[in-house]
Amino acid sequence: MDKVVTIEEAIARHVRDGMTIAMGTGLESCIPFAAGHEIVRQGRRDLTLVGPVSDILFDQLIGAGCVARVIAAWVGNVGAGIAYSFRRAVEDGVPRPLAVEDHSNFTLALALEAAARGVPYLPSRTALGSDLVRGHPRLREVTCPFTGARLLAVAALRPDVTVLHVQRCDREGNAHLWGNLGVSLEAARAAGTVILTCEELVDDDVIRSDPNRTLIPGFLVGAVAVVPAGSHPSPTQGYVNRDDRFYDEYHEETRSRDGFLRWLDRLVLGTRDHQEYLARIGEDRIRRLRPREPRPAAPVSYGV
Amino acid sequence: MDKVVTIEEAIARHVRDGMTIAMGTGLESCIPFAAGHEIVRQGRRDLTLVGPVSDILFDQLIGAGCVARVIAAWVGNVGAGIAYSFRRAVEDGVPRPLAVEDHSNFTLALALEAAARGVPYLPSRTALGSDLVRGHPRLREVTCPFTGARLLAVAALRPDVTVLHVQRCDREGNAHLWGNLGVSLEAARAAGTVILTCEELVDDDVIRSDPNRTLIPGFLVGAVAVVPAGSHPSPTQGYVNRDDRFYDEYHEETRSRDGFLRWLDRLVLGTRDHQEYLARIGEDRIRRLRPREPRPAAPVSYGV
Amino acid sequence: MGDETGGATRRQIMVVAAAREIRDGEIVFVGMRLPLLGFALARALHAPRVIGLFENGVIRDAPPTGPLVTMGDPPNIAGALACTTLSDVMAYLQRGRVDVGFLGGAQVDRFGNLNTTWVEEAGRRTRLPGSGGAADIASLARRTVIVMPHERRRFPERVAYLTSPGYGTGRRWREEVGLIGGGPARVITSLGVLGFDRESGEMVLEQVHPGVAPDEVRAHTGWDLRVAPALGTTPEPTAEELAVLRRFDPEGAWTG
Amino acid sequence: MGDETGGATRRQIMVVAAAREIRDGEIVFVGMRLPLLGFALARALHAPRVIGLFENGVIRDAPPTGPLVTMGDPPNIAGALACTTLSDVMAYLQRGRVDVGFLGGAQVDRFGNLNTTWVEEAGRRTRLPGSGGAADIASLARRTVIVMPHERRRFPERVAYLTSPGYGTGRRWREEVGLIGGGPARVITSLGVLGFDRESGEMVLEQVHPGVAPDEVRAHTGWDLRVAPALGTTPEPTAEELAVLRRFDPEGAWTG
Repeated sequence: MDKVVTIEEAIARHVRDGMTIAMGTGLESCIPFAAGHEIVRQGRRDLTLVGPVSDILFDQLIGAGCVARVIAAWVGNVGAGIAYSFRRAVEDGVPRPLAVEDHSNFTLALALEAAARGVPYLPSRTALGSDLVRGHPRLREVTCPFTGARLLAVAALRPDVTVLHVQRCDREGNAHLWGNLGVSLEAARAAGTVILTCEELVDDDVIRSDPNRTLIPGFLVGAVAVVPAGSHPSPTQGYVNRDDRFYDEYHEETRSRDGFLRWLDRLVLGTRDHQEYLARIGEDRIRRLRPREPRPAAPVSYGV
Repeated sequence: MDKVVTIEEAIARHVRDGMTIAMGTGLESCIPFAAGHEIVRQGRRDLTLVGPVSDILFDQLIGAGCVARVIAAWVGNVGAGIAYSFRRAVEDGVPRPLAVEDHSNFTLALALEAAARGVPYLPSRTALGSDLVRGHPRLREVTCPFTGARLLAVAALRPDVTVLHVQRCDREGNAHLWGNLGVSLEAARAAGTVILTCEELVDDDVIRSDPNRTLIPGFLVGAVAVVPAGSHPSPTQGYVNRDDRFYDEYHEETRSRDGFLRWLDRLVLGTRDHQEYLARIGEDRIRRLRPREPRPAAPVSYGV
Repeated sequence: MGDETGGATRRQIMVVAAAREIRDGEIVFVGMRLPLLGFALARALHAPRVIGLFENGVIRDAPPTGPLVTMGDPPNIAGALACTTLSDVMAYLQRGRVDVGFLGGAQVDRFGNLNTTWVEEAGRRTRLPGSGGAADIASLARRTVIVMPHERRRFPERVAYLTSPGYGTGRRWREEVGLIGGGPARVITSLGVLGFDRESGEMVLEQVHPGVAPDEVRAHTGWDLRVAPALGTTPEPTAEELAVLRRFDPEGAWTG
Repeated sequence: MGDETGGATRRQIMVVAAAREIRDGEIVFVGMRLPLLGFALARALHAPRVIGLFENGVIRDAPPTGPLVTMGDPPNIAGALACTTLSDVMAYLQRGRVDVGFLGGAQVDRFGNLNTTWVEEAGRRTRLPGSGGAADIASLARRTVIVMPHERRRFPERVAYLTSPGYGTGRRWREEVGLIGGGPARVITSLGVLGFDRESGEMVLEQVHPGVAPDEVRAHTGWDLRVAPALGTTPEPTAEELAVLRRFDPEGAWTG
């Protein structure tokens, strides 16, 4: 089944008010900014955002008023430290109050993994004695039925939608990913459906030539949108490097609520789509983020 | 640290009487026959063998008297059905009694995975109500602390040594694997140490050119032995195909205990090493198992 | 098993019946031999969007081109959609993403429970291969289809050892023990096609293969087998189905 | 922080002290900035066989060649030994394979507990980034090394929120709550190097950086800080260490 649609259609069809959406699951790379901006443009509300790192994409959705809750292990600006919209929402309820379900990276990964595996929880040895555990809806101390050891049980977390930005996939959503994987695989498997944005749409044969690279099988995927540089300003290995300056500029420009609103208007609400967003960033600037030094993987044969 | 040794040294150093050894973790492919034969030649005793599929390699070690216990989900001859030495050991105690810890593929995978993750157990929803669970030392019904659901807890199983046959690795044991992975990754991570046999020893740069292909990091590995066709008669994708005839011949020749002992003498005890084993199989026959149709993976760049 | 009925062998009829159990777009846990042929047949004819999972970690949207003895054979890897771990495909199963799983066994009983662990005949215990992934598929797939030769010793009233759960002791048993998968939907044998009663969970003969009488099936079954009031006859394989089958099993190794 | 002491900046001294905590052949959970520089320095000098894990799933045996802002930057991926998932590297940590993990935070207290979640100053709560992987590293690494600027508000007697466990309320606490990792071994600050008392689990000043008096450290600490009887002075970075540092941080972005 051909799942290729525009990113606008993908968001319109699959993301509804009140849903739980996992994004930024690669941690600091492959963050699906283009998809997130489209969620802002379409005015979704009351979302729960899930990601180990709640980076500036989450900050943007929070500042735009789309978000009721964040489930994350770390929140901020991975380039410059503070995420001001997040702070304003948590500390002052601006533009609306924001609930936060705090995790460690591992407990968040385990919550997604439990859902991905179809079990209601997974046990771990992390975070025992931490204040993270106190009154936490998804963390509970348990006793091992075999050894009597104290363990931390992490309850399953099942996003309605996981959005991933990937290097390449076919029209069914069978996707080749490379680089650090964060919790992307667990998040995809845990979710009700997956939206992929990709740098390149490739023929089935490319995918089938290297099945070990297919880390997301198409049967998990509901929609595929071709969005080159869709992770900007975060990097996608082999396709676009990190735009460090962008993070610093965002930091400066969004210190005040007014500054944030101007920023949002200029780059998100005031752009029709990701192409227009990239045009505002500047073609030259994007071109300079393209890799200059190729690093080809050594050949592999599946010969029979 | 250079870990390259002969397979004889690898077994001599790392495999001792009474140990728990995981092999055949790729299921029907990449079974480390050469390493197993060397265990027979060195006369190890009282081993516990672990593998989801206890194929004819296990049958050979059982018939040779090396094994006290098998922990497996399936035992037989993947080509021809029955594993006669296994049957003789279980049913008649010949050449010695054999204990069997029965599993399903998934419970065995979970037992290894629990050990790999450093937790004493993992919960699942499989095999509830099956006779597999009755009186099983490693399976126990538990109740989910969040939902109250009935679950099957699978206790950790930590092999002393896991032996893997892989396509290529560097001198530290950083290994590139491709094809179906079975429980090889969990078994390697669970084990006290790992012995790798490889088709090809490659330069570090080959490994580092494609870090997503490095499924076994060298820090898990205690020894690397270069043993081309070390999985014969099982296949290693891209290097050697399956020797179907061998499985049928083994089936016929080992129907009787005498037949087995003749087989063992001819191909294992009567050969000094894997090269001599391959010579007895016949160079031509091995050559015909080499892939004729190359199936190259599509290029990937990690460019920066 | 090699008996001809009309133009088709019993095994061909079994494969065709297995293929018909697969609906388009479904995710199928495939086994070797007859189920693999059933997958290939369904894919070629009425289910072009079927996806097949193999327990060794292989995911395919098309059958392999070469002949296979095991699911780990190189032709099953080359051209796969994805290759991953056993745990990953089991996780898909446990997550409820697998629509149908195929199973076989040494014994199946009145409630669709399977035994592949040991049997006792004439006072001697024979050790069988064990579960493999069967207990997992039986526990976790949304439904299962069992494919077996129909012999009395293979169809006892109660299995000697319950390796892979069907409906246990009756329809409510799965829920009681905590199983989430749906249980067996069909048993396809060398003599007919059987379903399970919605109330009791008991096996019911629904179709006989062409030329087979219901009493013949009952005679080869170890309990008083119920027969559906509207007993049908398994449709003969069509020329198209047989042509595809011959393409995947040209020498009749599995269906001759 | 930019103060010079002899020829080296305080941050250079901190990085060099951090590097010295890494032994050859160890597996290190690396963070960004100063710990990453410490890893690079150790690898270049006394620990050529060190392996570094990053929580996003990257495993390296050598520092990246380009400058990094985050561990997900392309130069940290290219040339890595392995790229995998966050869960996989956390599993190595939980399996006890990680010898030492580096941590920082907004606050560290008398028993080495860290807070990166929120602080309250002048009646206003400030929300901080949270744990990230810190609670996991603090719970599961065989030992940890904490690297922090030494300021009184960052060194309270008791953290406002215990994000990442040190010794809790004392040396036996970790065992009581079920933690398996060894806990903090060192705190490297802008003023000195601190250890933990074997009996009580309390932080103890072991070394002061060149030119720093013990009373200065105590004045910047929010409790009555114990000073080791054999108080030492942090060795000055050697010319070789400084040369390597300049190679990895040529513009002094992190150590200037």
